[in-house]
Amino acid sequence: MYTDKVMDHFSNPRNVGEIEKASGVGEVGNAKCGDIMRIYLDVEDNIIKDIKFKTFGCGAAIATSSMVTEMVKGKTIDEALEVTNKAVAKALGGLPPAKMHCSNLAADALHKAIEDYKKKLKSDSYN
Amino acid sequence: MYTDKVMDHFSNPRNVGEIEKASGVGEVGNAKCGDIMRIYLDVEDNIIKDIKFKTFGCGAAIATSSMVTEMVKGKTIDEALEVTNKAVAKALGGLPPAKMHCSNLAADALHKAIEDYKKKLKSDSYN
Amino acid sequence: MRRVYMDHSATTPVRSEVAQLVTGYFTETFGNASSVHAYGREARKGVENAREQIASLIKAKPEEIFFTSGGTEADNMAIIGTVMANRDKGKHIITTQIEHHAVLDTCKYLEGQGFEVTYLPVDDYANIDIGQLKAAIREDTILISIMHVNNEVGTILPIKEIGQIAKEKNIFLHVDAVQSFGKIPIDVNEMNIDLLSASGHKIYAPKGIGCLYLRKGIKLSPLFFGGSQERKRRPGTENVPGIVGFGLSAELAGKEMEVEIIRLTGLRDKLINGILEKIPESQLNGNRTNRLPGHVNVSLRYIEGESLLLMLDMKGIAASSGSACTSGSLDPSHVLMAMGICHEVAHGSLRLTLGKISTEEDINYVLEVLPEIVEKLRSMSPLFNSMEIDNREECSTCTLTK
Amino acid sequence: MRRVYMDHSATTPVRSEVAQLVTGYFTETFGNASSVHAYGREARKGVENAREQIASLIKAKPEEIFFTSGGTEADNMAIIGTVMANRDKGKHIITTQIEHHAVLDTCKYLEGQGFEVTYLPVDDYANIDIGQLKAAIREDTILISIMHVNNEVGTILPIKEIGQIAKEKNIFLHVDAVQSFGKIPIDVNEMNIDLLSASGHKIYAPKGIGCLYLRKGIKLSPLFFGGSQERKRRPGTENVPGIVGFGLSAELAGKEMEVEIIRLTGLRDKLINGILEKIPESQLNGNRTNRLPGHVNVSLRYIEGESLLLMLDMKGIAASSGSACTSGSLDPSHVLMAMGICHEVAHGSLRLTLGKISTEEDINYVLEVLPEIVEKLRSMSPLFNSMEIDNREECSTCTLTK
Ligand SMILES: Cc1ncc(COP(=O)(O)O)c(C=O)c1O
Ligand SMILES: Cc1ncc(COP(=O)(O)O)c(C=O)c1O
Repeated sequence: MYTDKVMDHFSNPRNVGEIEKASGVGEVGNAKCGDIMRIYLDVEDNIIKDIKFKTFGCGAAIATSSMVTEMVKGKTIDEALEVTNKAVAKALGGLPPAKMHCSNLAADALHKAIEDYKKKLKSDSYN
Repeated sequence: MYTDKVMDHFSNPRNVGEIEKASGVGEVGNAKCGDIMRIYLDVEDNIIKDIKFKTFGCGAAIATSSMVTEMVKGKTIDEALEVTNKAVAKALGGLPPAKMHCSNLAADALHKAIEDYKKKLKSDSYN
Repeated sequence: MRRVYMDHSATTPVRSEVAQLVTGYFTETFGNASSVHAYGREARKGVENAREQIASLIKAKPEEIFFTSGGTEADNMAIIGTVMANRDKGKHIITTQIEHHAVLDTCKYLEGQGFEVTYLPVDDYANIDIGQLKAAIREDTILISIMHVNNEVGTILPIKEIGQIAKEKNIFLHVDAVQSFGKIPIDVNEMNIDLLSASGHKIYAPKGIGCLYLRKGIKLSPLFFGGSQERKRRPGTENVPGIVGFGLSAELAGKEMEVEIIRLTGLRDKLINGILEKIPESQLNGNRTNRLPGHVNVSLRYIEGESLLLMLDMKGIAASSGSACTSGSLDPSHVLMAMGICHEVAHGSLRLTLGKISTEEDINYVLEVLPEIVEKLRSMSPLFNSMEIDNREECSTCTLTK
Repeated sequence: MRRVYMDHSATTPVRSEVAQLVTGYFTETFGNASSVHAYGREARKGVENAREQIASLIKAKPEEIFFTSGGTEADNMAIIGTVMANRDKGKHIITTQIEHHAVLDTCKYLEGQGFEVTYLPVDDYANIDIGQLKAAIREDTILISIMHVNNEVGTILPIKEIGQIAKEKNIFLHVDAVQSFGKIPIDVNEMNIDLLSASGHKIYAPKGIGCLYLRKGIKLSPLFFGGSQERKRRPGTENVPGIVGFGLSAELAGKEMEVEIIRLTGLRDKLINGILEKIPESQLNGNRTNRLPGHVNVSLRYIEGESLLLMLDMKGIAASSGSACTSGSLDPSHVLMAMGICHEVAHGSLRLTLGKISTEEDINYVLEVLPEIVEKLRSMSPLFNSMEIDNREECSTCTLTK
């Protein structure tokens, strides 16, 4: 069902956790549907210095969350914005068709976190 | 499917053959339906001195033919008339339900042969 | 690695006595049971012997047993077969919200064919209310189809009471007994059951064989057409090896039932108690005592079933879940929903079903491994701790499907 | 006693490679293919591998193969499934008079549901006339269902020509390939076949497993309802052991086909020639060359099939007959009737079908035993000698069912 890469990220997920004073936080999904992904960013000089996630969901949800954090850690915000759900799935060697829609939302969560960061930044600068 | 008794009468049928100048001959069934039984009688003093059969048909048809000849050989005509298809089947230890109707006609053939004998007797006596 | 199979409600291994018998019918007694010759007659003997073995387990007559390819086909044959053949008598069917899809989807199909179906709701323990059943009966009700044991939560439904009512009202009663057959006692006469479905692979017989018990005298339209096998009720070359295997497994199940019920009930309760004790915020789904021996279903909040199964699997433990991810739909198990369990809790459900091969060591192993896994998954879950309170509220306002 | 099995068209023993594989799936790889855990995933792998093995034998795509419980179910699924799903396009079906009951009885059922069916007649060799097929096609014809090889007389029907016509006219073509699958080449694309039925137990796989090939894009209503197995086309827990066994037997059949065709054709012709030579008033039913390798059907006049089979059986020879007694009805085989063979001759028909386990010694043994048996039965027959001439005339005036 799942590729070895998925199983690796599922069983040894990278960057699990929270960031206390995060520069941005993004969440997608809802518990009713069985998937929630939350991503925490620590951004400095437009670079993702640290990234953590917390995910409630199936194997694919956890693996994509883990994968996306690895893909963008150390990257610039702009680079991170270019990462798509599809790219995450590809980096994992593919996902079962049934999982492509419902559980492949990690990039969305990341983008939401970046949005949140940008919003905060704006309000900061106006303060 | 068949009882041992049926198989015995089928594989070692008693009284197969024809009687050349038979006192009476009876036939039932037809080739289209897959069963023909013909019974030849040699009657003397109202007693069935000899009886032979020829049968085209399934195992049950052959076994019932054989059995009926055994049952009435040496018996009087009246005794023979009391033998029913059912009695023949019973003497064989029973027949599969599907065979009770289609192939259990030996007593009918016997009765027809007796009828034929009686008719001949009548016409003989009037001659 | 230790392997622990705890998914006996999904399927079972073929027991060795049965496997050996079946293999003999593969290579030696391989005839077509409809053939006249010795190969055929030997095969036929095996089939009729199996029919007796199965009939005797449920106190039916051999000629009331019709072999099918499994439980799904038997359920369809029972329901579609009776309502189509008795269409002139009425068009109303009563069933429950917690039936297997083999019953539910068949009823849905029949709704499209002009029949009307009442899906009885269930309580928190997945049990129906007899008063509601009585109230649902109409002049034109022709069939009641209610399962004996629910496959997801193990609840045993009151078939005897239901049978009494069906008999009084002169309505056919079909019982999906796929999960109870061979595991707890069934008496089709005492329980007034008119039709009953069973499946071999749930009781250590091969997959691909099942049967329908059809009370003598009840008209039934066949699902499909062909040769005159099974008295035209179910055409097609008889699956002789499957049939004899099913027969033997039924006989052995009957012999071992009393002892197995006690043994499996003990193991089950140890497992339930262990989980509820060791894992905080866990709950039992279904009833504590009115449940199939060997059947455990718990919800472990804040985590999702599929990832739980995968982690258990990595530790060699085979289990199942009512989470959406494993049901292949967006919603979690319709059974848990019907019981009023909210989505989040249903997503975190775990079914552990024991069987012949289960041992006390298996239970101990699960009780050792499961808490660690739950903790690991909860530590990843955004629902745990931080949102605990919120979520609880969200959950309690979950709209029930009832 | 020597035992000679010559009823391979009825069923075959499970070959040892397959029996071994299947047994492993009984006791080791016993998971439910829909389960998430390792047991389930291993089972799933076996199922999908088998789907590829079977697809590759007929040049189909794996996703075009749907597993069923056998040939009868596949035939019903194909015919009922397509006409119900394509009802809006028309209501006319074309088939032949010599189909298996799984097709004929299904068509009869559909006639009761408002469909119209043309049953094409056949010639003395059980072959259809392509001109008659063309003439039978109507504006509202939606399905042509014609068998590849007739099970009773072994005739190979011109499926490629039929497929050409069906394609030109945009009509679905279903082929009952239960007797040809794995025995002679099939290419669903070259032959323009849209649906095809096959059955495992005819090619050394277990009974209770078969499949339907369904060309991608064709709509099909399922015969029954339940889980989402086989993409909802055929619900019910997958018969994993049967499926993997069928897969392997298909693959092996493909590998051995070329050699087996030559070997079985040789044995067949030796048997036919021997019988016709040694037994007076015997005739071959069906075509001399356009017939399945290993398939023999002769009529031995003045005797009846069942008693012939019983006598052969006592000598250890397993065969079958188209006589009424063995068909379970009052009439002999509808196939022989459709070929214009009269009742008496049909009652004396004998089918001897060879397979993997058949040897030259088997043929010699039959040629030694059969003439004696025929003589014995003829000596009991009131049709022989005395009525010989009469009977011939009666026979020649037999009304054909055509
Ligand atoms: C209650 C119930 N009914 C019906 C079925 C269907 O049986 P099968 O999978 O043998 O078709 C199952 C099991 O899958 C079941 O648990
Ligand atoms: C031509 C043909 N079609 C269909 C079938 C039915 O197949 P099964 O008996 O596997 O259901 C058979 C064999 O019995 C057959 O020979």
